Amino acid sequence: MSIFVDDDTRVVVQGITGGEGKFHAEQMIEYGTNVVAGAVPGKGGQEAAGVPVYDTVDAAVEAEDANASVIFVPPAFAADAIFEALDTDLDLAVAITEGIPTQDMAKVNKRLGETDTRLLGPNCPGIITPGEAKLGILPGNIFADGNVGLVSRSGTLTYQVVDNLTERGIGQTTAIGIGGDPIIGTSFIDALEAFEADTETDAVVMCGEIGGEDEEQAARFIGEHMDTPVAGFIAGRTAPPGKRMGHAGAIVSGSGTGTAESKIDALNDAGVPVGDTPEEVADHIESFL
Amino acid sequence: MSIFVDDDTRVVVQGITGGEGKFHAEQMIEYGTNVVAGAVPGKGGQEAAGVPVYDTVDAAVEAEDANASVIFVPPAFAADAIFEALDTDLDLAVAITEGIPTQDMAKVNKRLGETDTRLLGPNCPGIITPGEAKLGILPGNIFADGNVGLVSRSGTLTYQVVDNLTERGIGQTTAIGIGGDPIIGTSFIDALEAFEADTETDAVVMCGEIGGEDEEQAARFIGEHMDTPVAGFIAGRTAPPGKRMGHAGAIVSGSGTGTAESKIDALNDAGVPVGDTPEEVADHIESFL
Amino acid sequence: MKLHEYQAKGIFADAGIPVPDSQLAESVEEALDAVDEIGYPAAIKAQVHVGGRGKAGGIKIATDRDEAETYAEEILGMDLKGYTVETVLVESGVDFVDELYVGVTMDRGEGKPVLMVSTEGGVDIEEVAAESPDAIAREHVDPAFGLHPYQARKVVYNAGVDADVAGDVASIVSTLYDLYEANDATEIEVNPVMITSDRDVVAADAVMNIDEDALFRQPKLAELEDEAYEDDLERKAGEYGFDYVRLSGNVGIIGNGAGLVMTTLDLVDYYGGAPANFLDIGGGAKAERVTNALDMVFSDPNVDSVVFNIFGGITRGDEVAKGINEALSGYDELPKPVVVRLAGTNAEEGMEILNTDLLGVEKTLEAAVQRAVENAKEVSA
Amino acid sequence: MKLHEYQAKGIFADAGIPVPDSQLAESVEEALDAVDEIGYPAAIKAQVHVGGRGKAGGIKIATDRDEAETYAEEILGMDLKGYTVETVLVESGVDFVDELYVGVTMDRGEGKPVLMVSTEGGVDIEEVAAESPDAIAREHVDPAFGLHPYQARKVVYNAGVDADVAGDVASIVSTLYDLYEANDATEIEVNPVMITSDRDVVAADAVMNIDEDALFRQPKLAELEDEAYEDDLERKAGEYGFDYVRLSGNVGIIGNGAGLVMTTLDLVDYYGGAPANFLDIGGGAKAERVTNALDMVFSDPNVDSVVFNIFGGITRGDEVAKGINEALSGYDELPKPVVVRLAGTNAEEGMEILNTDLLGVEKTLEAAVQRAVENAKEVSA
Repeated sequence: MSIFVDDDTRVVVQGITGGEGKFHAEQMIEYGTNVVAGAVPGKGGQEAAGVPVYDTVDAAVEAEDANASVIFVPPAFAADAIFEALDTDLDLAVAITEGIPTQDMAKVNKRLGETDTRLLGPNCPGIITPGEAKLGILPGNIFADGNVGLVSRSGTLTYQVVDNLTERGIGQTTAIGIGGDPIIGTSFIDALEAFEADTETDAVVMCGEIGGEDEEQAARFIGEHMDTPVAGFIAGRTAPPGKRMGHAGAIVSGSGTGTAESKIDALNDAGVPVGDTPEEVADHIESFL
Repeated sequence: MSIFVDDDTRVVVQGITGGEGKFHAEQMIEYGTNVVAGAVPGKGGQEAAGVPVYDTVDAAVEAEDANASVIFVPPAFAADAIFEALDTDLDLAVAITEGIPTQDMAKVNKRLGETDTRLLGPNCPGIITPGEAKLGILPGNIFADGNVGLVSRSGTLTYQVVDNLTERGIGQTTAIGIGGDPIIGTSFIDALEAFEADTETDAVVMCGEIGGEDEEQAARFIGEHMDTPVAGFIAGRTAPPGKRMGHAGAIVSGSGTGTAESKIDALNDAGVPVGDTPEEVADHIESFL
Repeated sequence: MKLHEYQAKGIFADAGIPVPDSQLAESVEEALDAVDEIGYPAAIKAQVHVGGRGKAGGIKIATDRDEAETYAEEILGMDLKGYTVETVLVESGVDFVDELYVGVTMDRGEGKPVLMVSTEGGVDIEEVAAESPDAIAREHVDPAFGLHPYQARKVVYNAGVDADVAGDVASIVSTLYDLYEANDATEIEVNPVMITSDRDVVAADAVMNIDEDALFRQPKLAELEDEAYEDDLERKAGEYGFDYVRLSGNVGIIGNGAGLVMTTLDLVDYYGGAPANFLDIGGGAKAERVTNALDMVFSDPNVDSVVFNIFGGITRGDEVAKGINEALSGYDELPKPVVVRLAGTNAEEGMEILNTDLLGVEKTLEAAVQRAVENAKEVSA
Repeated sequence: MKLHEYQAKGIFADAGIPVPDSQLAESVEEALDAVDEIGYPAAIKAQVHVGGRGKAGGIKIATDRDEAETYAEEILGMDLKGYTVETVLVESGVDFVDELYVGVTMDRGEGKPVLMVSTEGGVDIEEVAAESPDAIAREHVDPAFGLHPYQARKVVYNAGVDADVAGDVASIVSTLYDLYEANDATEIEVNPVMITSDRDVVAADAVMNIDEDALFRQPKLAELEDEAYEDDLERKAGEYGFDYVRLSGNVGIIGNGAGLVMTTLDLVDYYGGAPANFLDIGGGAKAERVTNALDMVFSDPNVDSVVFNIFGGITRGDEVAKGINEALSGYDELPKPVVVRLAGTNAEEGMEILNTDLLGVEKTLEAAVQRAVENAKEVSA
């Protein structure tokens, strides 16, 4: 089993005629993902990455019965693309775009509360259920089918941890990058809740980082609601306050909220071991299995 | 019994220090309504119509445990006053103000969908449960306690019909003016549904007028869901298309939707007799009882 | 408030929507000067608030100066569904290959603005809506968020607009929505948006109605209010602050509250008369407002008889009667017979003190209307 | 992006928020000229992005010319928590009787902007928040609707602001929210808003941070970006388009992806070193970006050793290695020792072709970091 995506997922790629969109659509298809259409205004009737392109997401969903979207649209137009996706009652929209203004995302967040569509991201690498479907830009070859779930705010850090797991022969049910922005559609808790409910997921890796209080909330959720063991990692222990560490969301506030220490403490309080290095995370997971 | 208001209703009056607000607050109190507070920014700590005034509705509700509001605030500020009322989780807000821009009301309407508060109006005379509570500007003395419900888009037309009923000794459970604007908080259907559920209401008068399609929808509702007999009246049979007949909502569109004929036909189709004169409406009601 | 085509087009042009070259003319000479400058073909368009101007002969296309003169003479001063044409818009004729309909209006049922686009433009859109509703693509706008750019594209693509002009049409839709919001419009309609042989898009007509309740925050539009009146009595009503609509009958009607006044009109009709107007004087009925209301109906040459129907409500009937008597104090004799009916609180006391030397008084609405209808028949007989 | 106090106050003043008279000065003479014009008392305020400037000696109130000279000399050129003060704002001293805190920021958890008002202004608001959270009134704004006027009033009344100034303070709150929205701010803070003995309200300080991701639609603010840099290396990183943060250690760090770079920093610390910087070169690692990244760390005098950690992902390791080799082609010898670690797709092929004459290569992140830390110790020894 898996969470959020599997081989029944039918994907429309927004921005499929752009460089990134086309490349990754091809990569997704190569991985075996069921990419059924593209959506780009003004490009309706064309073909890209071997699938038909429609002018609107609505038309693509209607014609190809898609139930998920992956969004490769530049930051200035990305919020609009997300609104368009949310308007078509998809099950899942994955926003890869980095650099969407936060106030745009606040508006998107409001709309999210009015729909049943799950948004993943933005500023995320996407989601993969190894051997079934890949929505996003994750490098498929480092993943392996297995029984560990992974949820992370970061892309390459995810790859690092997955690499450590796969090298030990530990595969994954689903790996999810929830994104490095301050306002994102799917939280740690959303993913953890789904992993807890997934009968094939026997352990979960949660990679957090500085900024915000999502990890603290997730820690409380784990303590109160999860039987599946979780191992944690928190990036940014050495980050100074007030500085944005690459991710728009990775910032320790002047008041000292959002520190790695606070997150690590919260996880430890919930019985979640936190690795000092990615290898240690893999050690903890190995010990759970 | 009654609908929406009774002697447990605890009322805050927004705009109680203005001429209209103060006069009608006094009238409401004189009628026996449980007016517990006023709310006017900058007037907190004062007293008006014998009740304490607070700077915000929030503070008034908090301090005096109000569960309903009546809004006497000029059109330019009225939508803001409604938003303020909706923000405090009241059971009922009654907006008397006439002349609120329609686009403001479209925004209010959106918020309404997000709250559990009922909005009555705007541009309405209010609501009265004879002998228990009066929220608004209706002349209390023409009403009598009884078993007929009344719902109307118009103020003085309501008085006219009530007068005809009361003179014949037919009293009312509750009478509701839903307002003459194109976008209003409580529809005919909302009121009809409540009257249908009210065990003491044995018959209902519904006074519609030209514009929109609320009466047609209400007619379908009556046909499908109501056992309580309804008598109708529709004002504006002689109104030319494209002209606003006093009420912002009373306009037959150029395309011929919103005509009195269409509404009368719909009501007749639902088995609702429609009077040619207010007296005839009273005749129909008398025949039901 | 309805803007004239030329006013709406001015607003469109300022917002960057392409409109044809045009000039306003109030005389045949001005029209010819305009057409000399603009060239042929030129459209000569009556500037009155009447739907279906074209069918009614209010729009003609001149291909030379003689035609221009003939048409200008025909249209200026013509009676178009009861309105006299005092101004024409002389406009460069557009060589079009296709016509679209684009509109923004408030969907009352949804409580949301709705965008509408159809490739069946240039004809009566109401007929299109009635006969083939699917020919009109619709997109509702959430009033809290405002228009999302994708929605303008979506409604245009859903309507089946040709791909090569879809972007330009979406841009017009988007601008129209902005104007709708910024100007507190209740309706904006461009029918047709013309597509030229060069695949340019041009707004060839313009309907723009403004929410009167929002004029307080639209000072520039409020300035246009006077120009927007097409009737001296409507202008006067605006000055007096009355809700007023002029009709074609001979029974003048004054009352308080929109629903009750409409009912009074309906009863005039029901009892065989013909209402001359809708006039709502609002609450209270203070002497000054009564004076102004009487001035309105007395100065309407169509009015032969008047019915004055007031439901007192909170305002006591005796106070209303005093206001009426005070307003009558200037008259020795009324120019037209007036029947008054008071109802509500203290109505009997009020009717007792009414000046019955000048007024007829009736106790019920039905009786008052019937008497006013009879009076009108007598006067006009 | 953090604006300087004087920049933010300029924006406030343009929006109608009362601010004290002030002038910018870059030398003692300019400061004295300014104070001569503005009069006494005058505040001399260091313009650096450092919290708690007052406590750290970066703000002084001069009551005469001698004091002004002394303070200007003290502050100009001083080191304030690692930043050199190059500019001071000379500002008319406000005779205040009360101080408020007013702020607008994004509540990440709620995904909504939040207004904050407290009567405990003029002190460290973080301490107030920690010790008596009820002393700060909060009001969330729905980002679709924007600020409703009642919300500005409500947060002010809920904070317990004196009735006679509540309206003026609500008006400042409302304007600040407008500025927050219009300028894509992430945070606006005025601490304190001063209330004078005449009961006027004045914004005596100004913090305004802008969302860097929104600068593409904030051209005026983007122009301020250069002035906003306080460090030449940060400026250079801006030009190169890198996410870069300068730190105080001596191990330079280059990597791709924020989380992985942060992790590399953390491991440097974990293995006993001290990170000199955060530098994320993003995806791909093309030769030009590698060249620029090396230029960044090599030109930082604090850096003694470098670790270069790339997780290839979709970009294959051999391509990354080629990019690195190409970037190194200009060097006979590297100015500082560099350890490279490649991971992911084709990482081994990549490591095989890396130019090991110039670079150290390690297979695991842990080993690479440990070696870079050792290198740094050797160099600095």
